[in-house]
Amino acid sequence: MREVMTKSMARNIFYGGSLFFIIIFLGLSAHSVGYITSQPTHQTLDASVVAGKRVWEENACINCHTIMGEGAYYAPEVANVMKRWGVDDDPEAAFEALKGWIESQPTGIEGRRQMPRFDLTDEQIRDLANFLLWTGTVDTQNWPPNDAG
Amino acid sequence: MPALSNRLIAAWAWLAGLGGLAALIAAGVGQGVPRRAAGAAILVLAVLKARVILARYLDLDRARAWLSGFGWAVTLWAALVLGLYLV
Amino acid sequence: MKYETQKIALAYFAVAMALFAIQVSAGLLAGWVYVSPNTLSELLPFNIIRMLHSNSLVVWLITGFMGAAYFLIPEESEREIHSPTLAYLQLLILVVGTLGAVVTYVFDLFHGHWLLGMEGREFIEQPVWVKVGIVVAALIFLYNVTMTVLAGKKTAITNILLLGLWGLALLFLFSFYNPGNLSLDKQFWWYIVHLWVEGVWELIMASILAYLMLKLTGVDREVVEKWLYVIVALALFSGILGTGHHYYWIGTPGYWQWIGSIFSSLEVVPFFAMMAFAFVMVWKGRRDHPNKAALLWSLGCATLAFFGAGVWGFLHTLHGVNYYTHGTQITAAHGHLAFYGAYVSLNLAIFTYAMPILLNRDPYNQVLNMGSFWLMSGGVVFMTFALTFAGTVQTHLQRVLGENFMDVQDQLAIFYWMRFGAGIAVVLGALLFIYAVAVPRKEIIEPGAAETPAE
Amino acid sequence: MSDAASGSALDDLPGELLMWVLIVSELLVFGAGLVAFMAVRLTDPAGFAAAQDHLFRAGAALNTMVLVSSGFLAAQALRWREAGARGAARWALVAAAALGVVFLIIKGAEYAAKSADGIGWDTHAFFTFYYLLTGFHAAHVVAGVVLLMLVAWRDAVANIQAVAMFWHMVDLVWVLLYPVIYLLA
Repeated sequence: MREVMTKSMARNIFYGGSLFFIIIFLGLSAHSVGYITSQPTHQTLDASVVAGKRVWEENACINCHTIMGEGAYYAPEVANVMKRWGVDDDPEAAFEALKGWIESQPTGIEGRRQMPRFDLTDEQIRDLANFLLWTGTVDTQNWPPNDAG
Repeated sequence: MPALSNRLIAAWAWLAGLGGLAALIAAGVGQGVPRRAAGAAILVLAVLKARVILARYLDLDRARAWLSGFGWAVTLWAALVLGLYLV
Repeated sequence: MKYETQKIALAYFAVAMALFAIQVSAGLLAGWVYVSPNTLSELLPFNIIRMLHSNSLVVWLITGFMGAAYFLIPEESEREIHSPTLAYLQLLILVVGTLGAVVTYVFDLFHGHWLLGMEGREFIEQPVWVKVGIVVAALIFLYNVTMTVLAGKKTAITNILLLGLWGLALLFLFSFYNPGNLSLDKQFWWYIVHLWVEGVWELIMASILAYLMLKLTGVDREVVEKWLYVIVALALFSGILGTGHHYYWIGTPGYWQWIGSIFSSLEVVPFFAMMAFAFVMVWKGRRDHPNKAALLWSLGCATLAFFGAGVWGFLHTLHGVNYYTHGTQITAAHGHLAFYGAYVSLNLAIFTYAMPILLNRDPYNQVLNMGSFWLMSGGVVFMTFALTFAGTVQTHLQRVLGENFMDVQDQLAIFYWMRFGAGIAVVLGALLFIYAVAVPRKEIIEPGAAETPAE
Repeated sequence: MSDAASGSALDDLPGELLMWVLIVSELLVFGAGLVAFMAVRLTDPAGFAAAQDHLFRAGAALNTMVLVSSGFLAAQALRWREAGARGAARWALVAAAALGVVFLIIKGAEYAAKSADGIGWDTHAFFTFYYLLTGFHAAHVVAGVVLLMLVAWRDAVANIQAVAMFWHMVDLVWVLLYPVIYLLA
């Protein structure tokens, strides 16, 4: 019987093909970085937004919430939360709304999911609000489909 | 130079001829060739070219069952594209 | 056991199984919080429980892979492991790092500290010092196994395994890169998460599965290794550009929708090939290996990986579908069956195969082990269905009709109860598994006895 | 797999089985991409037609000739190598690679002209597909040129056969892609 496949050729095709796809992937990755950094949102990324992202991370928010659909699925999406609250064009109102929300937690209502109490300074809350406002301005190809997130 | 394969030369001539014909038909769409018929003809020519490559370049004329299998797959694909083109 | 240093694997498997127990317990607790949300809400909030659940999963799977490498590399390369001391040192670093991470999460120590505090990006929440420890441990590991392989025989199985492990370690380096721009952050975060589970981990999986098939079925090495190359080629050809299915909605260019949809649709192919491979090998194989439980786990792994990673992944990978299902319980359903089928089962298969050899007690009681397979697999499959229904309802109510998130969640309670019930089965199955492989059962077996007494 | 497939239809396939796996995979990828292109076209036929008018059809027709001629040379090289004419086979492979470079130059001129007109991948859905599909194909041509040169050097029959198969696949994809993107008005 004829040998329909030799191991050395199979190996060569595997390594060669993988290299081919890795190169294409890296090229597209580089292009995507160029695209992201040329977006208007990259210009509006100020120190407060970056500090707010850090607040988001230090408190492990992503392990209950999703942001741009990624995270845990225990609590609502937050990339569009400011729009949902109707404060996406008013940073001061966004800050007030977020402060009010955070400081009223946990509700302790029986049978309701509880958000822990996070002891944040006003500055941290303002940064977090700015981060969420900024996230809401990223061009996400119209995702999520509606304000419910 | 050792001898050229006549079968390969014939395949090359077919591919060149069919490709040229498709280009001519496409160029004629503005000059009175009906658009829908041209689309159908261009896709038929594409299927024929694909079959020539499969049969001669990829040597599937030594495995007729595979040739007809690939031929059908390409034909169905072209039919799908034509369907999307004509609706 | 042909080589003395294969014994190293025992310590790794023990740590892995201990973390496995923690992982499923944390999962069960999280499942309980879903149905009874006030539980522990002040002492141990949901986000901490979930970090324990997901982090311990990742760590125990990797520890298991490393143990598997220490077990099979001596046999494949026909050499003792380069340095057993380094291997134990490496495990010590991993254990200290893991405990450090757990303590940091639970007590929220060093809040916000750049080096000691929790980092808070999903799955890579470990404090920076733990990340550094992981890298050091990985370097020790790679040095150790690479030296072993270089000195000995090189087979396709060890080549692919090493490639996978090197890729795993190198990609983890992206966890140190955290740009302020969330879109960039996510783009490279997926370099770790996606290129692990749908890239290099598949190499590790395929090579360990190939090793098991080689041992369990007695099919020619030549045949097994050719299949291995076909499978890993299909995995990387589809999986690398398949990363695009995570780049739909995070602020990356729109072309990823098409690249991601087309290539990730093909990601089902390598999983199908793995399943076909496993079954064909068993049919072709002439060897009647006494370790039936290992065979059951291997076939179960290939089958459940095909459904969990392949079919359930395909269900929501096309961007037109994903637009509505992204970030719903559909993702959770896929995640659970995919991880269980592909990587949990794989680890449990190699544990089942190796533990009797390491403990020098085969043939042994396999009924408990096989029972744990059905209990755990049944539980995870039921959980997957429950979450799939939950996700479908959620998608319709929340994404199509636009109902409020929490209102929708209240309507999903029945599915969360079902998931919790399934979780109990999984935890019991996991404990049964650990008992079955870890506790030696003294059985007097006549040499050549056709069956083990328990069968 | 040779063992698993003994006596099966797979034995009839000429050449390496894994190359055929690759050919089928690539046809699936490009086939799906082109069908998606045609489906999205339905949402905006006029826009697609207008966008298509920006394409350089004569260049693409010329490129068809270039590629099928290159494919001919690759196929001929394999025949020659099998007949023991190593020198001629090598030159045919180098010539095939050179034609691949010609293809890339014409393609590059086409992209440069688009760019000069201010057309990018995000100008219109048509151009997203145009760049994705022709760009991915061009990446294969680049790989093919490298591989052809490689086997002109390491000229074992099996090597030449595998690379010739890859090159014919690139051809095959082009004769299906070219009519759909450039000609279906």
